[in-house]
Amino acid sequence: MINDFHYLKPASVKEALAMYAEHDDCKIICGGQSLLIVLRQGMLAPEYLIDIKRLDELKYIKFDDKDGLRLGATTTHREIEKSDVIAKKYPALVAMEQKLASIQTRNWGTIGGNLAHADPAGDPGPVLIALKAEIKFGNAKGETTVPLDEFFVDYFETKMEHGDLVLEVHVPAPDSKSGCAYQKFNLLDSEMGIVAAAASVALNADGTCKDARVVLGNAGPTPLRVTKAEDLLKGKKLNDKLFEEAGKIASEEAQPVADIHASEEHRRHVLGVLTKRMLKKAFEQAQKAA
Amino acid sequence: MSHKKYTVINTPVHNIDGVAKVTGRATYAFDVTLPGMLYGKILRSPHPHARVVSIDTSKAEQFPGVRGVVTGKDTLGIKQGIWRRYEELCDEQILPLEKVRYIGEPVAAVAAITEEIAEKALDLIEVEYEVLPAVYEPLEAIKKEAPTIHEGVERNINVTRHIEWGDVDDAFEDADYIREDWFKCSGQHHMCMETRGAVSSFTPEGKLTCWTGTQSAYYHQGLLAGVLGLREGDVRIIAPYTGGGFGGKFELDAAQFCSAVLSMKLHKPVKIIFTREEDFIASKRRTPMFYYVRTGVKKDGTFCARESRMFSNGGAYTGMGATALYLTGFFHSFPYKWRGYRYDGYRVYTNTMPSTSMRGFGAPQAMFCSEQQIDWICADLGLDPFEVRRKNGHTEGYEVPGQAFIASCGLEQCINEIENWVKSKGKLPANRGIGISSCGFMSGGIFNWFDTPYSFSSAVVTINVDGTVEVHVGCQDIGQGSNTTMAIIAAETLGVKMEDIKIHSGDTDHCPADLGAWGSRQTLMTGNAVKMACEDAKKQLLEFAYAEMGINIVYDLDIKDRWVHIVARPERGMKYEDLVKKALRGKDGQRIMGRGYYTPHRKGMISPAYSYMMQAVDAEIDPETGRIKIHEVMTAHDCGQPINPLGLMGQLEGAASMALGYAYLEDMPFEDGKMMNPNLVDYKVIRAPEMPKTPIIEIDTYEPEGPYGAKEAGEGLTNPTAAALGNAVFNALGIQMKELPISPERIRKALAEKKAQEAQK
Amino acid sequence: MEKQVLRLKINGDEYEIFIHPKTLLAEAIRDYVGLTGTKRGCDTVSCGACTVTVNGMSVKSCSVLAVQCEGMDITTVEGLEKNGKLSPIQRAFLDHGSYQCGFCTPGMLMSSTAFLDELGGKKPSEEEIRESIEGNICRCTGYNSIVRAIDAVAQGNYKEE
Amino acid sequence: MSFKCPACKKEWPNSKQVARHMFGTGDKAHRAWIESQGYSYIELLLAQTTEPGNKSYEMLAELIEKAQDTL
Repeated sequence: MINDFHYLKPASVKEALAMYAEHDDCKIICGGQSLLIVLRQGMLAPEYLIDIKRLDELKYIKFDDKDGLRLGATTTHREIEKSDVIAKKYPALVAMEQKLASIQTRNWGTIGGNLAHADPAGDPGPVLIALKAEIKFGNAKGETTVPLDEFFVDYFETKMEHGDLVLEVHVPAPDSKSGCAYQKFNLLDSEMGIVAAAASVALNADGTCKDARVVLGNAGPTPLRVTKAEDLLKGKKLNDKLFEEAGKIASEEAQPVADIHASEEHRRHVLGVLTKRMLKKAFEQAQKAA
Repeated sequence: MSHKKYTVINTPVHNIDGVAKVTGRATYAFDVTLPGMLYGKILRSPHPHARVVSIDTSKAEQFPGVRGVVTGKDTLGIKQGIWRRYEELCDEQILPLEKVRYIGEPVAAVAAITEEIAEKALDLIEVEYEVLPAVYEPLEAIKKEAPTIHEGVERNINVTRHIEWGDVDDAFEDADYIREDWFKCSGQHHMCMETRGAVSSFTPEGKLTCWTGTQSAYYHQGLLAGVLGLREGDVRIIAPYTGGGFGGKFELDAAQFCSAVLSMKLHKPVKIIFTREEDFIASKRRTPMFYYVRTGVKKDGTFCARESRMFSNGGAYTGMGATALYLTGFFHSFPYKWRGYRYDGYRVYTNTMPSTSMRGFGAPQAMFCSEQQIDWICADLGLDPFEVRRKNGHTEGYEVPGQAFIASCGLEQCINEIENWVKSKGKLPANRGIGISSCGFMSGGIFNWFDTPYSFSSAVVTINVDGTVEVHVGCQDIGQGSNTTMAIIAAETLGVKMEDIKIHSGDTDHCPADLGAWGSRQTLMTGNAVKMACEDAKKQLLEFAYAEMGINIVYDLDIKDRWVHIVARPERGMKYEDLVKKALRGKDGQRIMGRGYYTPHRKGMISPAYSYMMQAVDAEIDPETGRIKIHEVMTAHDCGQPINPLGLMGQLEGAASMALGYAYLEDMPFEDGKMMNPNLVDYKVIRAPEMPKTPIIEIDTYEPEGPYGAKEAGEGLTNPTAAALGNAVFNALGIQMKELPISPERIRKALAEKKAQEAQK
Repeated sequence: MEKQVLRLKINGDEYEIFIHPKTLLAEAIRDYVGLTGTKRGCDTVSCGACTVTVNGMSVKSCSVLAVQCEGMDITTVEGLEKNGKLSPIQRAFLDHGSYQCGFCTPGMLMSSTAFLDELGGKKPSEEEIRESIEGNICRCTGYNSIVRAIDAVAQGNYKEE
Repeated sequence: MSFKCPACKKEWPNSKQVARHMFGTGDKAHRAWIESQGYSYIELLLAQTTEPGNKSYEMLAELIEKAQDTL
């Protein structure tokens, strides 16, 4: 059962930040798709709850070819899923959203809330990191922007201090010859990944690997970048053998925790398989890309 | 104009409660609110096995908003169980006085003005436990050194069941090939969408009314009366609508008992609704089973003998588990002819939640072992699985020695249909396989361990002046559509239209006793009672028709579509409505009332009739990750004469989804007696995207014992699927799955073992 | 921890209720407004029995604070029937036997209704239909009869009456 | 000839059936008789389930045959 709290409903981001600064024992609710479960389990019992769901200032999807994509924090998953420009420029993002929980959750849940919740099994993290996204958060005093892979620090913990609010996610414009892919391993389509892997590949004109990213989901306290695997690929002509190799590294580097759904060994193994497959998929996209 | 055979049966009709359900008007116990109603919550044991030293409820009682707290001391301390005939099997005190035997067992209950206050008050109840050593697995619990869970029960063996026919050892002598295997079948939760719950109201007249979801209002009336020391007639069970049952809602549960005890103490209505977590940890589950199976066959695939030993994890109490123990043993022989068959089943107490009946009633476990082993034997001997099943399968007129008589059997047609379907699929791509499994099921059990003097089913039919019909039955519509089925049978028998029929069920004050909705009873048993009652009423009408129409006595009269007519000359007749009015006048205004009942006699040990089916599962496995994708589930099914085609289809598709869940998704892992996934995030139930197409072919047979030739449909189809998937995996990857559920990790493990073995060769 | 007056627009009617802000939309609808057609089957936003539409979007009312929905258009299963006429999807459910125990049915109907409205006449694939109800658990039907009903409406076989 | 159950005197055509009947019933009276012969009912049951064959039943059948004339 949810403990009582004072409900605050700011009319602007400015007001929201002021309120947040004013109250110590205070939480932000936006879509609340994760928060309300936590509150119900009594794991959190804030004295104040600030509702930013209706802050339309933060509800936007902007794209231009130089600057790339900018997502306001209160943009819902469903809005991202249904955006034509994102479907055109970042298909992996849409594909990920289509498999994120259920339509009901995507209708109400927001990208900012999802990232702030920092669940290592969350879907957007790995894909956005593979796409080299950065995240902007701010408080009453000012704003900070960090690369998303530095944003997550531990289970359900981010760089944000008390008073900080996620404002925007920025995804740079995609490379001309690049691709990105994400897949989670689960038993039911609509559930969180037991483990997951995202990969992005950018190619030089000569077809060699310009850049690559491998990011694992639910394979540690935060979305996990496997730089060793990335370095292995950079500069090389990519092939199945390298992907296989990268997969091996990923399963070694991963820090998955066993539970009733899968042993540590199985998680490591599947992470290797997914990494291999996603790299290949991203590579093939990059080759096709104009 | 012609005299049609059936005008209602096997025509597509809407369920009679359909509109109420699609408009949200259907009210469940979950929705019931009464004036002055209090809300109850239950305090549950955190220990798998402990002596309750003391319970201090004073703080909780003083908490603002709390109206009362009850513990075992407020009860009569009666040990209850649904096997009333056998005292030693009535072993459960809800709110126990001395010992708790599983995590989640109720120890106290609070009633308050809000649910929230009641929940807060639970924390103020101080219970002192003396923790005792606990045991969770049957093979551990039978060891000498294992703790005793029920005083005086040696080695924790709760019940044993033994079945044998023919000279088993002699039959094994004749076998050219003998195969032995061990299997481990997991538990499964009923996971009804409506969690268990009840609203109880005890009034100064000394009468108790309980609104609750149930599969058998009469059972709950009897059980509640028993534990509360009331007369059965002073307890009224009202089951408005029930949000699913699947075998989990006909034993007395803590919501019903605790709300009743609180209401009797406080003289106010009390509502208790289980949370999903409570429903998981403190209700009941499908019985986990360990099977040893030894089968002997001839070179040509003729079955000689089978002997099986089974240990089931009974959990803390008996409940319906004793029945599952017998049925799994019987259906383990099904649907084949064995010269010699022997089964020894042992139900073992453990410190886990009680296990009980669930859709299939022990048969899905039995089939998982039997049907897979048959395919492995075929592979070992290079035989054709279809041929072997045809060769040994039941046939019409066969008698299972001392157990059952098979009056109708469409097994061979089922096998032929599935064989054609599988052949039509041709060669499959790599890592994809089709597995088959045949089976059958009962149409209601004939055992009376509830020890009631009432008939198994009864019905009362009354015809109103305008021709509308009141049908009072004790059967329980839990979503399977029994009310609609009874309406169809009534309309057909009386020769009226569906809209003329009103079904009254689920209220023990107005409906005759009936054992309820379990073991696939109702179409056959209550159906027969309804048919008999309608024929009784119809006869009373037709007497007047003969007189009124002044026709030759040798003519045969009938009613169809509200037209009373001569069978041979349908155009000669009169309106049913007019006949009813005339008959009423003729009888000095006496209501035209028909009575019917059904109790099976001389029908063997199990059931009056058996359905047959064969199923094929087309599955694809990702050999790298072990993930399973089900492409299609094809079924050929013999349920005798279909009564309600739409309902039949729904039941069979529903069975397939639940059975697929059992086969590869649903599991109930325990650690130190604690269920590890008591929520719908971690307990995986199949959802729409995973659900494959499930085409079904109906095989027409006629079951002489069933109403209009009908028999079981809907429960039995939970039986073949796990085995069929196992066989699909075997055919796709050549690995043998001996443990449920068939998880990605188990598949990978089996693949690794296979590799290792091949490396040795 | 003050209670507050909340105005909710449900099925076109304005309701004024006095609640604590922690009240979930599902609780407001069932316990304060008394529309018990909306069910609840879990505490983990898993089962979808509590699905209603808010401004035409399907949401799980157990995962939304009632106060967040002030001024929005909420529709529950009771709102599908218009002056005695069942909606196309309700009639399709009847014809296809897309319900059994009926406990998940209100949520299923609301998810399907939102999905069909979003389609705006576009013909969906079977996969899209299945995904449209993946947030709703049904333990009885095995979903296929529900999929057939949604498809029948999407194909235009059922008109508004 | 027919065989009597040493505990309840029920009759069966052969001694193995009496043995099955005794295991199946397994109430105090039937257990007691088996114990009186110096065996543990439970031990015999478990033996019957843990290895193939039919050892316990055959053994009990023998005891029953021996006991017939004393009944």
